[in-house]
Amino acid sequence: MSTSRKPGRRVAAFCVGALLFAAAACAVAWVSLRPRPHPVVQPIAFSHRVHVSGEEMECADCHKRVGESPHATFPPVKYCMQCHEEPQGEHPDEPRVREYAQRGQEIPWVRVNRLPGHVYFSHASHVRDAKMECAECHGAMEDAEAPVTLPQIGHLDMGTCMACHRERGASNDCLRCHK
Amino acid sequence: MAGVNDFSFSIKPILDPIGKGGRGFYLAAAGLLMVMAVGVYAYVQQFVHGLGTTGMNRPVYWGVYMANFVFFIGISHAGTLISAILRVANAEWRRPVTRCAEVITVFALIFGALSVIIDLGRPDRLLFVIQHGRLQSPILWDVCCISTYLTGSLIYLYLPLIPDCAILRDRKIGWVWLYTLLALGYQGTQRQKHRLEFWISVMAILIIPIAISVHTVVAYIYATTLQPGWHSTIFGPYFVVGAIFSGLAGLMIAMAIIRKAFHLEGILKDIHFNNLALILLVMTALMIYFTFNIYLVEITGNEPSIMASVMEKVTGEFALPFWGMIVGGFLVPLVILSFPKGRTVTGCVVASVLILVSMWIERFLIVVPTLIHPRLPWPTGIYNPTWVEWSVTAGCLAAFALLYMLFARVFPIVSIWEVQEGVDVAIPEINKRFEGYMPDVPDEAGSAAFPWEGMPPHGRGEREP
Amino acid sequence: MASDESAPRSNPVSPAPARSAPTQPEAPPPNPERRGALRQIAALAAGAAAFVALPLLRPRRALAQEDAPSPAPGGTRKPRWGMAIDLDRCTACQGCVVACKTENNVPIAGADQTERGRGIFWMDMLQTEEGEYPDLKGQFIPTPCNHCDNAPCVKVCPVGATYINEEGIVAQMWARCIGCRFCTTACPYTRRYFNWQAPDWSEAARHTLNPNVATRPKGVVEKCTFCHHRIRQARETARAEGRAMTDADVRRLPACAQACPADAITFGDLNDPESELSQLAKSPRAVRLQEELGTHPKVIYLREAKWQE
Amino acid sequence: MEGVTRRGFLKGAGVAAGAFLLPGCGEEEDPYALRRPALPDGSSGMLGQEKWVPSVCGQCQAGCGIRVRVAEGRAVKIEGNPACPVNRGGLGPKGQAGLGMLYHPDRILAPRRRDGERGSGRWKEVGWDEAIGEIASVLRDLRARGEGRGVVVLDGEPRGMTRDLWARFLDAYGSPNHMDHRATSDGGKLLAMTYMHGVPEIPAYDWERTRYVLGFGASLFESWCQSIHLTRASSHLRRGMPGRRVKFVQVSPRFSVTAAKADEWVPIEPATYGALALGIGHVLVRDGIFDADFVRERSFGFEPWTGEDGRAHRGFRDVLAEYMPDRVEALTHVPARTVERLAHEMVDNRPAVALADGGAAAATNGLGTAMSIHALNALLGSLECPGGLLVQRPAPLASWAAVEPDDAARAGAAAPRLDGAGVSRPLARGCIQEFPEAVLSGKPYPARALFLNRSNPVFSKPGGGRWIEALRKVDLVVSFSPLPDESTIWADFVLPEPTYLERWEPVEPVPSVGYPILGLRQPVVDPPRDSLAVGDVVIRLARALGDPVARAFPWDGYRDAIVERLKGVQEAQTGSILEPTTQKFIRKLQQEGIWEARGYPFGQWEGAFPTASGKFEFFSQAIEKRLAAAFPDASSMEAWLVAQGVQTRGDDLCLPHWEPPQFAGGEVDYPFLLVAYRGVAYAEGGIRHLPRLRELPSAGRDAWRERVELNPSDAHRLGIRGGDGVRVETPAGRRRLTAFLHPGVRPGTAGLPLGYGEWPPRPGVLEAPGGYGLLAVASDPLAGIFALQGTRARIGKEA
Repeated sequence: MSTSRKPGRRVAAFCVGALLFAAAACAVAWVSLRPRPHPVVQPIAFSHRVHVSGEEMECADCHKRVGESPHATFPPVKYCMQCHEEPQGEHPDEPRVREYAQRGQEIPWVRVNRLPGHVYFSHASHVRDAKMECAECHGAMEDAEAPVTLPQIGHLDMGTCMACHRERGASNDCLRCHK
Repeated sequence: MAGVNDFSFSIKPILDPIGKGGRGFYLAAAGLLMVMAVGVYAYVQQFVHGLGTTGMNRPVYWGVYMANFVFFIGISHAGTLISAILRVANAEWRRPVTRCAEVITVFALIFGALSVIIDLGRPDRLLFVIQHGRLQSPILWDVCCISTYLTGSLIYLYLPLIPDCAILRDRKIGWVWLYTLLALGYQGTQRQKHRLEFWISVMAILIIPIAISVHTVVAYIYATTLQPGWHSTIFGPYFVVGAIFSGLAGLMIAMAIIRKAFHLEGILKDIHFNNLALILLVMTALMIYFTFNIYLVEITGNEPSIMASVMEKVTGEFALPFWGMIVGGFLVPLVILSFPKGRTVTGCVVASVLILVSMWIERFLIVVPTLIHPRLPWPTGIYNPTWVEWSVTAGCLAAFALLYMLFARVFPIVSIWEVQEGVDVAIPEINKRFEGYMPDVPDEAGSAAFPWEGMPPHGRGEREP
Repeated sequence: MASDESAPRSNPVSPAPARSAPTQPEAPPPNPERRGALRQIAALAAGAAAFVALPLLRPRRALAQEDAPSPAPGGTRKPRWGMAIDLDRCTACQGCVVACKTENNVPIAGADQTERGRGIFWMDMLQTEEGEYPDLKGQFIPTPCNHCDNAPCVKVCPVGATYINEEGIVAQMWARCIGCRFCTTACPYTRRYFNWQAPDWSEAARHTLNPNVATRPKGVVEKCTFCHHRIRQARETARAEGRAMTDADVRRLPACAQACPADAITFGDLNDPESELSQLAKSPRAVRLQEELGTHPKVIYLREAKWQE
Repeated sequence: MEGVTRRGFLKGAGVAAGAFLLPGCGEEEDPYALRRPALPDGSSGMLGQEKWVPSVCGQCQAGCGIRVRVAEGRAVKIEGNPACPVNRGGLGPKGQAGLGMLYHPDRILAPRRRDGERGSGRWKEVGWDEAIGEIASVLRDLRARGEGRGVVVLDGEPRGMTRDLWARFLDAYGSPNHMDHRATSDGGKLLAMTYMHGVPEIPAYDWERTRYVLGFGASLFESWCQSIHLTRASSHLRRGMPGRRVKFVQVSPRFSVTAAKADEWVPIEPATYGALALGIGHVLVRDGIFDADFVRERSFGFEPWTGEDGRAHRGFRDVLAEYMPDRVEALTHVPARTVERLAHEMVDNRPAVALADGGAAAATNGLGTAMSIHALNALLGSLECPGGLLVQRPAPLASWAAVEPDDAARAGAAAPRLDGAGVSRPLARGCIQEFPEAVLSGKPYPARALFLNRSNPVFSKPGGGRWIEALRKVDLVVSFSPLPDESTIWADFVLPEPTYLERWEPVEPVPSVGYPILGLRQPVVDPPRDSLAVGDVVIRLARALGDPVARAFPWDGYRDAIVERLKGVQEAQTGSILEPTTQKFIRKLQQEGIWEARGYPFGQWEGAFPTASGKFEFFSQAIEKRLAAAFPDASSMEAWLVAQGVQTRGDDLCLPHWEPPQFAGGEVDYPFLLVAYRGVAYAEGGIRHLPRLRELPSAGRDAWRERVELNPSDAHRLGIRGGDGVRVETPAGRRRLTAFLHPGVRPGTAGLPLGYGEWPPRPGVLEAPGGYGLLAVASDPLAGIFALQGTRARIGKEA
């Protein structure tokens, strides 16, 4: 049998084949099993552009606690009502804001930007102490027409945090961010 | 010259079992598979529900699994280390023994490593050890040493297997494609053979320090902590001796079974058992010496935290296994092996079984009594291993036995070519070596100075231990 | 195959006929083959070396890195947190134990697990009783993690899941922990705890979870953090008020110290010679548990005194 | 959909594919997520929102101020309120564990009516109107039939607004049967204060300045009524004053935590504290080192005296003369030398105080014991002085307008009490432990309706299964409880009350600091959907009954009743909160959690002892009067005393005296004396329902088991090892417990920690669970104090 002539090659071929197969299997598994964020449905068709670019509002006007608390927080409906008590435009969703307010309900905004439960992140530390701009992480919200339905900070893994911390001379002590 | 096909002894009993199995084989395999299945089921339970399914707790954070780990790693020293030492020492009687020893190493090592993985709370994070490994941790030393040892033993098992695969390939026995693949085109040419032997001897030398390092670092896992009774300078050598001790016992049991099952009485002869038994005797004495050392020093030191665990063994809850181990595992084998009549196959098997069981107990008694008595005053710990731990242990043992059985059905369990080589090469070599030992003979005494010069090879027994 | 056995010994190099034909130019030039073998060995060695060296080459943990300017008691110097527990004040009420459990989301073990000795108490109560009735002596020692400067647990962790942070806290990153329990066995104080199973956070019990502390899954080790999240909070509060964190801010900061009705627990900065803790550490009553082991614990006990002592 | 597919795939393939290759398989999407329920209102607007709400702890009567951290709508942590003088920011394990009560999985969320046999555990939820209507109609019928006196309230609250409302209700309705639990807790101490001091309240102590503390069985650091306050105080007394350290001496048969923590532990024969106190008194008088000035000027009955009728009376000096240290040693097994030393140490380290506890006076000789110990304080001159024993000053709460009972109410209220207090137990204020026998015998009249206000007698009162039988016999049983318990099982109605973290209540703590304090309990989170404060139920019940009962309750609800009384504090314009209007006052009180008027008025001897003589009475004229009222002549009294086995006679009954204790069960049949005690974890209602208390590390591995503590030598003799199951039998019942070997238990006795048992309580069980089920009903014959240390037991290894 000619097979015995170059047995080394056969072994190599076998190994390479097995490796290729394993790699392919892993790739398929990764692609199909990888957790992917799915878009959420926001209750109101809120446009950041209209408010930020149009009305020249600041982020902290609505996300009030961004400079003092770990959470930037959603605005309660009473903030909306400061302007939308009277109709401001013709968008079909606008009256619904008033409906919520009249029912004494908060608008059930859906949170999209989430960190894992064992991570502590403080907006106050980053905004107030490190003087970071909101856009550095959240991007150009002043151009966003539609409400946010997907996490904006998709690539945020531990390496990203640590690289930025290293760059800015912030501590990379594990306890600083992990709880 | 080393033949792939021509042998001066009957290789039929060696080749017979290859590729087929009798009723006994299938029955045994079925039995082992069932035990394994229970073990796998138990592990799945443990994986899903956590280590809470075991009997471990605070402060007994380690238990049966860590005892298994040390035990299996110990058994693994049977083979490669022994065969390597014998090879390096040119002990010619080793030839039929080496293969079955080396196989034990590979499989025992696998289950040793597996025992640690089984013991992990988060086996899914196993790769963190490589990704985030800290070389300062004795566990990393273990990972390095064990993986090196496993690789080394695999190579060391594989190299001598090449010519035998070539034999099987050529004779078209069993899975020829496999043998063809593994034989790597070995034809037994002089150069191939020379190169093979070179690398075998390189591996034989390399593997000895690796093997010693493995069990030393296993001991370090215990000795580097501050736990009373573990924090001892003697632990490294003590573990190594214990490993060779239990490994030898394991090897003798395996050999006895193989000899019986494959009717290899003509190849694995009484003399092999006798010689191994002599080594085992030395190890028994060493083991007794070490044990005496450890306990004498601990007891005379009389440090309360250490004495708590020592007394737990001497008079407390573990007195029965402890004294059983001392008497049954050390003293009785010492007596059996001391007498030529005890160094028969039966005697060896009895002694080995006693030793093997005792050595498992010994590992258990290293782990548990110390943990039951931590340094801070604490209501004495409790530890009752659960069915999960026993099942997983049984499953590991069964899987080990099954793998060994399968190996023996796929590959020659006695290295055919090495035995043949003994006949071809070793006899003249021994003669020559022996000549070297003797006082120089003056030329005039004639060329026929040695009376055994012309005797037929089969009439002589191997005389070198 | 039986026929082969009788084959003459004198013909050692006799390949099987069917295969013999193509093996004629059998030996390729020796050099390339040897070089191949060497290359293989070299590759193997390199691989092994890489495997061994990889962990070494990784950048060291950020311990040594400069921290952002953080106001700490005593100026810019890094604090070294420690705790003093006055056994003369303590009445063994175990309020600290429950406070710690609630603050740090430590799970309730339940009847079965308690019986098996698997309860988790970041703050535990060690008790001993000696003697026979009526000549008895009893001791009650609240025992959190000692946060040793020379921590045996940190030395043995294979994955760096536990480390001593820049402020002296022996931290446990459970998200990194592989559950080998080497640290739990290495700790001479038995003050590290393993999650033997998934903690049972019933729907009702989940309401009480502190949002500032993560819950731990099964199979990982957890331990006292000196209420690190409360330190962080206090620091953020101080920063928001534009001042440095003072000894008064941290004196009763951890949940155990806060809860203690006897005021027996003092928390503070051992690097600050002015802190109350540093003063207590100088007391002739000050002892540390098992000092002889050289672990340098940062939890200082103040011995019980005698009447008129 | 994607998630489902993924999970499904993992489930099928995960295990087979190798657990090691797919990290995190079988776990939730985010393995690190802090798993917590959705926020109460489902809106993420509350993210990060939190507040601290001040309130008052309700796990015991001590009234520690607390602040509760409410994060995102959930109460997540309880801490001490630094503003509260009782605890100044500290909090014991019970208080910390309160969240377990709030978020208890077994909470009753709506009123229930029995739906099936009594004790079947089958319930039907009913509306409040329906429940109150039905109960009111039963009460109306009873009143109409003239059986209103058969309405009984077992009140778990010894003080407070809810208790006052119940008292008011019974006054207006017409029943004398308002029973509290004090006979089984601090009854002895209370009666000693009542009869000697003239103040019907337990004392407070000036811990700041005390220099010597002698505790008679007082588990100061465990279940003393003010353990947390005392823990603070002891910390201060030991380490708070440089160069000065107070000595704590603990006298008790069991080596408790307090004994271990004390500077000296004096082991003693159970139930002989009185003899020791008299022995110390003997030494004080013999050596002339007692406070002669105080005794001469401010006390009555120390020297022999002659009454107005010319009868000569014995004085306390005569009693003391009989208690030579040698005799005391024979009675108590405390060496005579120790008795002498203790007496001298107390005098040398004045101000010194002697404390009694429930445990000390809880014996059949309870009143004599409590009086003897209290008399020591008088001999030492430690009353109403810095570092001594104080009388807690009340907060100036306004009182409600007086009830104007009609004839029916007056008649009902004048009926004899069902528990025999003031009748068969002439000196008792209450005798709850003897109530079941009265119910079962139907004498002097049948009990018709029973209200259990925060009271679970089946679990926490002695007498074993007798309580269950009694509950089954009463026509209507109504239980107010946020959780099911052993008594609610036998009730007809279970009316859920908000827990102490969800309700309004002004709280006057157990006497602690001496000066007036008032805490405000307020809801930290919303109460569950359908619960009602007991106060509201009482008012609604009264309204449903119509006039004349309704007339006594002119308020719309409980809150109005509270506000009316708080007005008094605001109008007094003293203390820490001064506000012009009641509304502002209450708002401030809500923010502070506590009101206090610091400074104790020492040296106000005028009216300090509201007794017949206006002085501290060693010889209690109140007792003399009560006995005279109870027994028409000397011979009937003699007969009664003989029947009750009382050995003391004559004047000694009115003086601090020693009476040999009696025990239920003979020494031969029941060789062990049970030393029942409450550990540090004993919260209101026991330990068994709060896992965080059950699992305190001090309880060790047997924490979840009901235990009995044995001395190792006794255990060895019986072949019992630690952790073994043992059978404990007493004249009251039997129970299987787990043996716990404890060298601190006196040989021949067995320690019995109370408050343990099964949870949740099982319906239909006729045996009383927990430690109390083993205790026989034994009382001080005259004073009706429950003899906690009055039961003997037989203990054997369980086969």
